[in-house]
Amino acid sequence: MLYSEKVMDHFANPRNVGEIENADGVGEVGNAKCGDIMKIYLKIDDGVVTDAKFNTFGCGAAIATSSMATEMIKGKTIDEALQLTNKAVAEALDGLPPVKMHCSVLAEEGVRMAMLDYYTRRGEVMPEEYRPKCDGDCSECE
Amino acid sequence: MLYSEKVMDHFANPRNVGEIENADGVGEVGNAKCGDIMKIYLKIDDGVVTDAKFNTFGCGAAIATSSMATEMIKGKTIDEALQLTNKAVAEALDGLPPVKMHCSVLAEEGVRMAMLDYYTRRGEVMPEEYRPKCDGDCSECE
Amino acid sequence: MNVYVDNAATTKVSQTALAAMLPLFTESYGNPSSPHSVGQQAAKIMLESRKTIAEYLGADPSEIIFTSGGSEADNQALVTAATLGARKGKKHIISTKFEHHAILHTLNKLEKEGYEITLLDVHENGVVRLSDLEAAIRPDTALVTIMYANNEIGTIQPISEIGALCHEKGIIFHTDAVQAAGHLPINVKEQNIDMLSISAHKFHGPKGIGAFYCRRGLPITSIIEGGAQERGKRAGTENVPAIAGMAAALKEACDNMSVNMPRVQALRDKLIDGVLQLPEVILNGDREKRLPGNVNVSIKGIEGEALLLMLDMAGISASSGSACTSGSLDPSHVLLAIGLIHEVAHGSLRMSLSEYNTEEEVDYILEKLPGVVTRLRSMSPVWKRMQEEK
Amino acid sequence: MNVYVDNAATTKVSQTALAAMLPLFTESYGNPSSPHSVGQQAAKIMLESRKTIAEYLGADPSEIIFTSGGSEADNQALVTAATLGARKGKKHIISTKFEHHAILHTLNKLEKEGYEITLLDVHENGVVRLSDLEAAIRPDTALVTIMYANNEIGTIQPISEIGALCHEKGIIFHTDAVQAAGHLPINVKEQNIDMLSISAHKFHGPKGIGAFYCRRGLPITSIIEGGAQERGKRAGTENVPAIAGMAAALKEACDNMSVNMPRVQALRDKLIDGVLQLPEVILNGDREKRLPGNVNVSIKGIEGEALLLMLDMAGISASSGSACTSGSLDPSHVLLAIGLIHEVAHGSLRMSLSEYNTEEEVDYILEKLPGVVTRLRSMSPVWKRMQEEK
Ligand SMILES: Cc1ncc(COP(=O)(O)O)c(C=O)c1O
Ligand SMILES: Cc1ncc(COP(=O)(O)O)c(C=O)c1O
Repeated sequence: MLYSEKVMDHFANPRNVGEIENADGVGEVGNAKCGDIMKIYLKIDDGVVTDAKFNTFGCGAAIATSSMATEMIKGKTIDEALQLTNKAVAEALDGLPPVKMHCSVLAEEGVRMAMLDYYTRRGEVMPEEYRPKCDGDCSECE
Repeated sequence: MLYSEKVMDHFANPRNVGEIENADGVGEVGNAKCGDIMKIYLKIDDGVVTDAKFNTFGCGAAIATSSMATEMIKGKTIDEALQLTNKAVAEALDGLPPVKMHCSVLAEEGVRMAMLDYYTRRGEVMPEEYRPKCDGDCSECE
Repeated sequence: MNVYVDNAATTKVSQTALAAMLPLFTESYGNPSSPHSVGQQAAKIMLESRKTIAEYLGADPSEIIFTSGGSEADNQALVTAATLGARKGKKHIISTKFEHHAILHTLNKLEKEGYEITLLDVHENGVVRLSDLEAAIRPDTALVTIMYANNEIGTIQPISEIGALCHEKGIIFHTDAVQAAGHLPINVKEQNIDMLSISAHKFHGPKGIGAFYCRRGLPITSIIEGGAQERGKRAGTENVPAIAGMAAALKEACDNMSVNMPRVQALRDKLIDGVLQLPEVILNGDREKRLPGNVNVSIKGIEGEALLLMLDMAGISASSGSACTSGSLDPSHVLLAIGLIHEVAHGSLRMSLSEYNTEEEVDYILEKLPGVVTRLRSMSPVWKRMQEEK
Repeated sequence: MNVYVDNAATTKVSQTALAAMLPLFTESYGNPSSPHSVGQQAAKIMLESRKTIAEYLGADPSEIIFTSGGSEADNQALVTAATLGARKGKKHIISTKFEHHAILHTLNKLEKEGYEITLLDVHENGVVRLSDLEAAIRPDTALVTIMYANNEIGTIQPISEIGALCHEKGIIFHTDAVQAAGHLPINVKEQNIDMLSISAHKFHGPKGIGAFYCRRGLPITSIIEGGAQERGKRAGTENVPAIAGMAAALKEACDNMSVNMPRVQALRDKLIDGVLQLPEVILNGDREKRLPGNVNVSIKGIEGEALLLMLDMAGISASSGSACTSGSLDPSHVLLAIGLIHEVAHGSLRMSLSEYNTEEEVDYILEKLPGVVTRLRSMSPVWKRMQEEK
């Protein structure tokens, strides 16, 4: 199979699909030209991610990584959530095909982009190391 | 099948195999280098081929054409026998694969070579047009 | 229900083709080059197969070379024509922007070797215009290679007319007929085709076998050197079972074409009409000049691979020109060639029917597709934006 | 009785291989590039097959490219190595006089492109000498290609030693293992092999499929351009049924090698001993360094094709290096390479056994052969002359 069972489960039954009204942070990465756009919504209370949702245009892996990433950061502190790596997302999904690893990068960047929005709205400065490295436009990387 | 039924019949049950003691004409064409040697023996009485025999080292087609050619000239006058063409031999065998047509040439030349011997033994001159054109060494032709 | 509508990718082997193949694996398994009867049985079957294939293409058996498939046939055709051209100092080749990669990548290779390549536009409808071709022809044009029917959007090209124009100008005409063979009538003589490629697995024959038709009088360049098989033009022990399977499949497809074509076409039209009922869906490629079994639509706001996976979960096997299905960055060059923007190209869905499909299956697709589309659109930020922008 | 002893030409497909293939024609018939489950079933089988084949060659799955057979694999290996050599300014290639035509004709082509070719002698016994190889190596030698075992006379070459010598000198070593695979142990790493070609139909797998092993780190040149199959190194929809059949056949042959090899070898030795009882018969090729199933003799005074036909009438399928079986003028280049004169080469008879042959069959051959030989000799002017000259 192209994807692991875990990926297929998160694709077929994605967790946290939707938008959060009055989100505390929203981030969008990727672009339709590349075929993947991920939009992450965060609700943050007292430094804890109390809710996370997503909307994704993209392939099976893009949807599954969105689902898994939002799932993984829910209930976590901001610091913990920022430490989410694409590798961790991929591992939690029992791996991704090599050509699909960029989807996990997108998920990591999506979370960070939403966090950046959260910091910005509060007028705070996001720690340099966690700032999104790219906007998910793969054609700039590869 | 590579060969027609007729060819296979003349190969499996060749007619006129052998030598003629005190033959009136003997001719050998071809060479072992090319993989085909045909030796034709003729008994000629009153200008008529009363017997014809052959010995052949060669492929299925070489044996079948020897068999057919000797069969075709038996009972014929010298003139008739000399008019035997390779085409006629091949046709009588219901055709030969293109790569095996040279075997029928060998048979025609074999008969003529034996006739040349007959003429020579009698101190006569063989009509120019029927003289063997080659000794069957195909490497000289192709 | 399991519905296979990816027949342009590959087909199920027909029972007729399989039956032709089976005895050749374990009974008449000889090497056709062997003079003994086990070999000659195989040689005989190969000869008959060659005759059958030639007959159904309107060619002479001596003009058929067996290859390992459509790609090899395409490669050999182009290399052959290029070699012939170079001998006359002609090094210009005309093709189209939406050929199969077996053509385009071989043209790239030839370009590196000093050939000049012109790729014709296929316009919005995916059909080459004769006037474009005429304008592109130069005194040094050696070859025109234009596919008979496109593999993604199914558009059929004006092959006879292209051939006639080429012959008028003394140019070799090759057509990649991989998608056409067994589905559309072919007659190389009547259609002015000098070279043609087919691949058995596209018409219910086996994989790994194809044929290269090359008009008598055009000396063939071999791309696999070795033994004297195929008159020295294609080395390698002949794949007799597959050759017999290809002949049986081509015969079956062509003999039944007059019945199958209208039936498949009706299914196609029903499917197209049904899918176009969904909002923001467009048909890719000309509606009329189209393979009997080809449906290709862009479903805006969603991405093709996700669509395929969801359809797959519903038992439907289809295809997409989305980059995500291939792991590359750009979506199908075919969809870009007909002018689609990237995001729309990403949302393409190809359903390619064959005579094995039924109306029930089409109904099933039309029942399942809307839900899948709605579901994916409901989580798509692109779709939401499109709705907001209205 | 029907006795097939032409297994070096091609073999009967084993039941195991056939069973592996059958479901892939009509059930898991998908295109392995398709993301849907019908396609992914095929992809999975292809992956497993690749692993199996790699394992039995001592290679990594990523080092295996599927081709349409031994000839294509040989062509691709040589073109790849030549391309790599040219990049470093090395354009000298060493091979032997008795390689298969898939090698020799590709070398001819490379020679025309400016490569220099040295063909080593194989001496009377049909075995390359390391000292000859060592002497032929030059600073600009890019590639040594020497077959593992010869297809006509069955002689086995000192592959590991050749490989070691090549590696010492930084030269790529390719071996055409088409006759060896499934019959002799192969381990590319232990035997210092950089590139290797196999063909399934020589070990009871299907025709039309082979593999090209190319050591990681050696960039492969593709000879069939097109789709991204085989990591872009070999275009064309993969022949999944045949790939599965090849894997099953290779596994079966290798798993049973320790049992089959001594058994086939014993049959071979019995057959050789029996045939050598006939007057004026010589064994071609080294008696010891010999494929387990290969018998090749020259029967003086008779011509090979006639012999084959007579044996065929007795139900025995064998082979000959006679020119007459191929319609060419010269007998086998292999037999000439080991120094046979033309007339003796014309009288050669190859009987290639496999694990499917029985002792009963060998007895049958030994019962029939003498009569056939006597019959042909009795009408042979060459034989008569030989007798007279005594
Ligand atoms: C030694 C050797 N190399 C290469 C080949 C070519 O293999 P194929 O005919 O499968 O292309 C053969 C057999 O024909 C062979 O015996
Ligand atoms: C139009 C076209 N040309 C060539 C090919 C290549 O054929 P194959 O994959 O059999 O080599 C295909 C299919 O893959 C095709 O659709």
